[in-house]
Amino acid sequence: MDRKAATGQDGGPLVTLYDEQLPPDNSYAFSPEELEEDEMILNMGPQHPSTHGVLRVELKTDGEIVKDARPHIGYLHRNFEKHAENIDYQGVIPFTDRMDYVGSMGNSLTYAMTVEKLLGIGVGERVAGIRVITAELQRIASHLLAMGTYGMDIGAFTPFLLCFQQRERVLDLFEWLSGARLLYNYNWVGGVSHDLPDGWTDRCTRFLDEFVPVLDEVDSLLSHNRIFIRRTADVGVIPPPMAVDYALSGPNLRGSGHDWDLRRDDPYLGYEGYDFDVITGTGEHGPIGSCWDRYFVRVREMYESVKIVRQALARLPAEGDVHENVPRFVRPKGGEAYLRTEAPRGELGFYIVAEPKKPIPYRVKGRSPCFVAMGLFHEITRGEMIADIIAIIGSLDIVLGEIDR
Amino acid sequence: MESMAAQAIFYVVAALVLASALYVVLGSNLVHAAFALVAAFFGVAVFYVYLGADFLAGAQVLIYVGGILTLLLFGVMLTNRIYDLKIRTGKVQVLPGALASGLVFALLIWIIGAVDWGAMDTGDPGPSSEPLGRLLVGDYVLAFEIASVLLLIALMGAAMLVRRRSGS
Amino acid sequence: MGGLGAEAIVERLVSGLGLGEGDFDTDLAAADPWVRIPGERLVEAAQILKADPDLAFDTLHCLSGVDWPKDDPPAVEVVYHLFSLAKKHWIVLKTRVPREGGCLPTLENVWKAANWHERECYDLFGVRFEGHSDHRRILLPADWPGHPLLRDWEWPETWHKIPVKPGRQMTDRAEKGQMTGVGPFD
Amino acid sequence: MITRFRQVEMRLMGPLTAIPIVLAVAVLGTIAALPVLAMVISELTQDFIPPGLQHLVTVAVGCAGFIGILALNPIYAIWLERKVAAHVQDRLGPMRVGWHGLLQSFADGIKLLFKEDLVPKNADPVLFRAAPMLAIVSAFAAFAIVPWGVRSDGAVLAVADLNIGVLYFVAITSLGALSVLMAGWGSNNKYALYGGMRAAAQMVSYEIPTAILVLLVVAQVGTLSIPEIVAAQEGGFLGIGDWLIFQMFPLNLIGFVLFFICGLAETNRTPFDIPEAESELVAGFHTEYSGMRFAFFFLAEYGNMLLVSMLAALMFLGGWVGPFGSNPLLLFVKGFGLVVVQMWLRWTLPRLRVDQLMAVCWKYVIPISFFLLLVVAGVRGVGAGW
Amino acid sequence: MIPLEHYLYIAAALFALGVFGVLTRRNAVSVLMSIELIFNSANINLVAFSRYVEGAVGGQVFALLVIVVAACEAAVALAIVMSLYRLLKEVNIDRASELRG
Repeated sequence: MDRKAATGQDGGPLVTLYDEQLPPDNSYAFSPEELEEDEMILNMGPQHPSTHGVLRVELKTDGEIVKDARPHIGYLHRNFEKHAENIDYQGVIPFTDRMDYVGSMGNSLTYAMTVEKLLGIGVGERVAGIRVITAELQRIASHLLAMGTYGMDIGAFTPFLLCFQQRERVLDLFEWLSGARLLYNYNWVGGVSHDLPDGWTDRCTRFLDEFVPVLDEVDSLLSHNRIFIRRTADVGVIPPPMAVDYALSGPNLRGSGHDWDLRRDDPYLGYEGYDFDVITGTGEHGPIGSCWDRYFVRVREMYESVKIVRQALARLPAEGDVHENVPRFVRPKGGEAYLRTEAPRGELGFYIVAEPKKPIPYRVKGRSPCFVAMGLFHEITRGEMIADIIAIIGSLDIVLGEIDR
Repeated sequence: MESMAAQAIFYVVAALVLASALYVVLGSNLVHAAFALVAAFFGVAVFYVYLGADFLAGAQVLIYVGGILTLLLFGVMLTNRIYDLKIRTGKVQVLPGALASGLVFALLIWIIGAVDWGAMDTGDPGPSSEPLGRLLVGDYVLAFEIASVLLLIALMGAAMLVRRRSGS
Repeated sequence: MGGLGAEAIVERLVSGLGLGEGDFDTDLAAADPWVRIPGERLVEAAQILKADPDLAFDTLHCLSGVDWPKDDPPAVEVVYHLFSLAKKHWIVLKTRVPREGGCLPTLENVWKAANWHERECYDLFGVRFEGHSDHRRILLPADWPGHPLLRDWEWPETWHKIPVKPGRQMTDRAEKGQMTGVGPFD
Repeated sequence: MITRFRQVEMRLMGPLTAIPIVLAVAVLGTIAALPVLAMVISELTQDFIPPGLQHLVTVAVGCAGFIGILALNPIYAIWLERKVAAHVQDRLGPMRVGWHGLLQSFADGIKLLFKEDLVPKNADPVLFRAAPMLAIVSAFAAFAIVPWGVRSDGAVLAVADLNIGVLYFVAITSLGALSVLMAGWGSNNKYALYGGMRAAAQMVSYEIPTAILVLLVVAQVGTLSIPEIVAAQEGGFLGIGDWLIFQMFPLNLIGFVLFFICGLAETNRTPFDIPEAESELVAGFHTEYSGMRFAFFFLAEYGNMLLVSMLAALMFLGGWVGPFGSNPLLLFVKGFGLVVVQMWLRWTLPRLRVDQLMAVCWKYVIPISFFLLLVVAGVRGVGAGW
Repeated sequence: MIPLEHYLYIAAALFALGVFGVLTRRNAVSVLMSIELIFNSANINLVAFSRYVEGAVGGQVFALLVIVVAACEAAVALAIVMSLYRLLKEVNIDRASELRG
């Protein structure tokens, strides 16, 4: 193939390099023939500023009204479950990091805990404390991203940068801890990869002290802004029964008013010993379960996470080997295990089937909360306006890496 | 009164108006025709300026270009499959139409040439907005009111017509 | 965690379905107690599990497929993790379908969350779900060859001439003097 | 540091902000000095030029001045906007090119000049190319009636001193809607089309309250000519007491705020920037534009910002009239001050939805402005013994 | 000084063009545009006569009223065109008689 055609200089797309005759695109849910008079198919994504990654939403619009919306996913699919069938148990952890890439502490934590359940081993108190601290800091970082980008989706750019500033400080802490800023590979089966460095806890405390006033400020700037409330309060309402029917979890479920949090109701890592509140949507503006409720649950959860981190830092044992329980070879006796934790975006679960005495898992399935949340997208977008689609996508707080896996 | 340059500009504008009007009735692309109509309206506004009707020129631009033309463009875009850019339109009965309009034109030209209009140079008319306003709420107040009522009724009627009937 | 114990749940389910001793399989001692029932009774079982006020399994938490090609008969096992928000208890429901042309009834009408999970299972395992409202692939392209999570699935060399086999495509193209799309001048 | 300033409006006053604000005043002062210079030149040459040519000279100087302003304005307005944004968002903004990033906009402009000039394959090339030009023409043409002062002999310093000045302003800004519609349709892009449709609907809707509020001023002053409107605001307490905004308190204050809101809507600024809402419509009507054509839309936008600000200053804030006598600089200070307010709003507020935008216009702005007009007209009528 | 006749000639030409458009165009929106041309030619005449013959602004009042009527006409006509389009999926004016009954 000559250079000209390959680079698309003749006006053709780059894909001519591979195939002149791509099959007719049968990935459309709506066909032009069955459109009514004023209807139009609008493709939002996969390259679009606010579909939070490579989500493609196919909209059937009538003017500004969206008659129907279908999400199309899979643009980021790399089938890590297939990879996991060829790698040993510890080796899967970096792959899990890449699921929810803005909250990867939670992923590796869940996976490591599932394998520990399979092996029947536990972790020491220090490791549990470190895991709680990192998980809650990760929740703060993830919710900051959700909050900031949600402001940007609604058109307010300033909260985005203020949130990112704080998120960067969390990432600084993680970088000091694990050497990486995004994909940490930190939680190992039976422990964590590095102990806390000297002075880390002081830095962490200082961050918490300085973070809360900033959060107050961003909150006052965005959450109770009249325009923001008007844009989000009556939009994308998930009634409580629908939330259960679609098995929503995490902030999305709590936004619909369900008082359910795994950390309190099915505690792990000693969460039962911490004092924190479970935040639920109250329907303060408009019906319960609206975009504003889901958004505000996240904002208030950050305050709770700060509380938890403070307590965890206070009671963290000074001494302890974080590699104490790390098994030399991970060879389960067989069987299967399913375990879920309260990740930033909802209940993340791993289902692992083990073959006896084999170092590699037989089957790993990741139950991703975003995938589940996207399943009800078409229900809550019907009859909304185009701008509301963006508000709804943002309020579900999806990460495409986790949906597509 | 006007300088030579002003006169030359007048004829240039006249040519522009006629050319745009020609495109409006002959051109095949509807959207282009609508934008050609903008040029025609603008030219007419220039004529008003030459005729000393400055308020009317402003009104012409405001209402025709800002209002009616935008409405027309919406009409063009909404009455077609919105994603075919090239909106074509055909013509019928070109020859009879040309004949009839040519006859009308010839008749008008003959009348214009034949009649003595008694035109006089009335000098610089000065600002027109004040006398216009006095006339509108004075001598012509009935016409003014009727026009307002007509506008209201037309708006309501239009809104009724395009209202989406439930279930259809 | 409150709610009923796994034993009571399985007992209620089995008696509700009227299954005999050999018709189902269960392991109550496992880390996650499970019960395996025949595929044709699936919808009925799901309805019992959801409607029974003591069981009240209101969420389908997870749906996974597991391929067992070496078993006799070779089958894909579909695993439903069910959870009750109201009663706070768990059960794992399993069922088996044949690997070739296997078919299960859809649970979409019981738990709406099943919709996307079943599409994913179809996409990656080739399990068909009868009565599904939108039975298309979800993650992979519509004309992707095969169902990749089956254990004997083979990587295709190319997909529409796009090299997809992991590993050597970049080096191969570089060796043949083709462009790799990497670097400032490529 | 950040914790000390709880509100964003406070942050504008932060210590770091001082430098750019001083800079901004200096730079904008330079721009504003152009018309002052023009005034001085025309004062000096007054005696040498025959009366027949005086008008021509005024026009020529005015044109030169305004073209200079309009060419420089976007460059420094963009720089200013980035600085305002940065300081609202607790960061520094452009700092590399030139001192405090002063030359950044020049660098960007040069970059835009050399960027590839794309016309999409399936676009309508005529409309696609014409739209940015129409946008910039409509923005610049409206400046023709903006006066910046009165010479000592009473001659108005403006490109054109029309006796229907404000009507001309209302009429010519409606052209902007056409250019946006043209761009949206000509791009052959659904997002652009949505942007164009939204923009046209928005501009046409907000033209109505704009016209009514202009009438509000006209009803009080009794003239359509802008210099006369300004002249009517001269005098009073400290030289600012007779500004229209302080008269018939609070009617004119409300009128001013509404006019400013309409100006925001007509220039498609946040919170009314739905035609180019980047989170939903990618970039709205200029999705497909790049290079110089894209820059033209920017020039038009910043020109329009300055235009509505200066018009608001002329009609409600006394134009060049102020506490230190009348001075063209004052007009520019007021105009740029309002531009800064526009920027501040943009970086603070979220965006309205399209139906809410229309609701704001038809349910609030139009009825209130009608009410204001009625009251003002009634008061004037009673005062005139009628 | 531009003579009155020149305005009249231009108006006549616009009028003829408008008539031609009305007679030959099939698209309803096109017909509407042609009608606007006719309105404009009438307006030119009104203003020109008021300037050159009357010497006052009486004619301009009528021109203003014509503009108002044109706005009404455009609104109503476009509404009808939209209804036509909803019904027939096209705006061919020859088929408008099908709207009867």
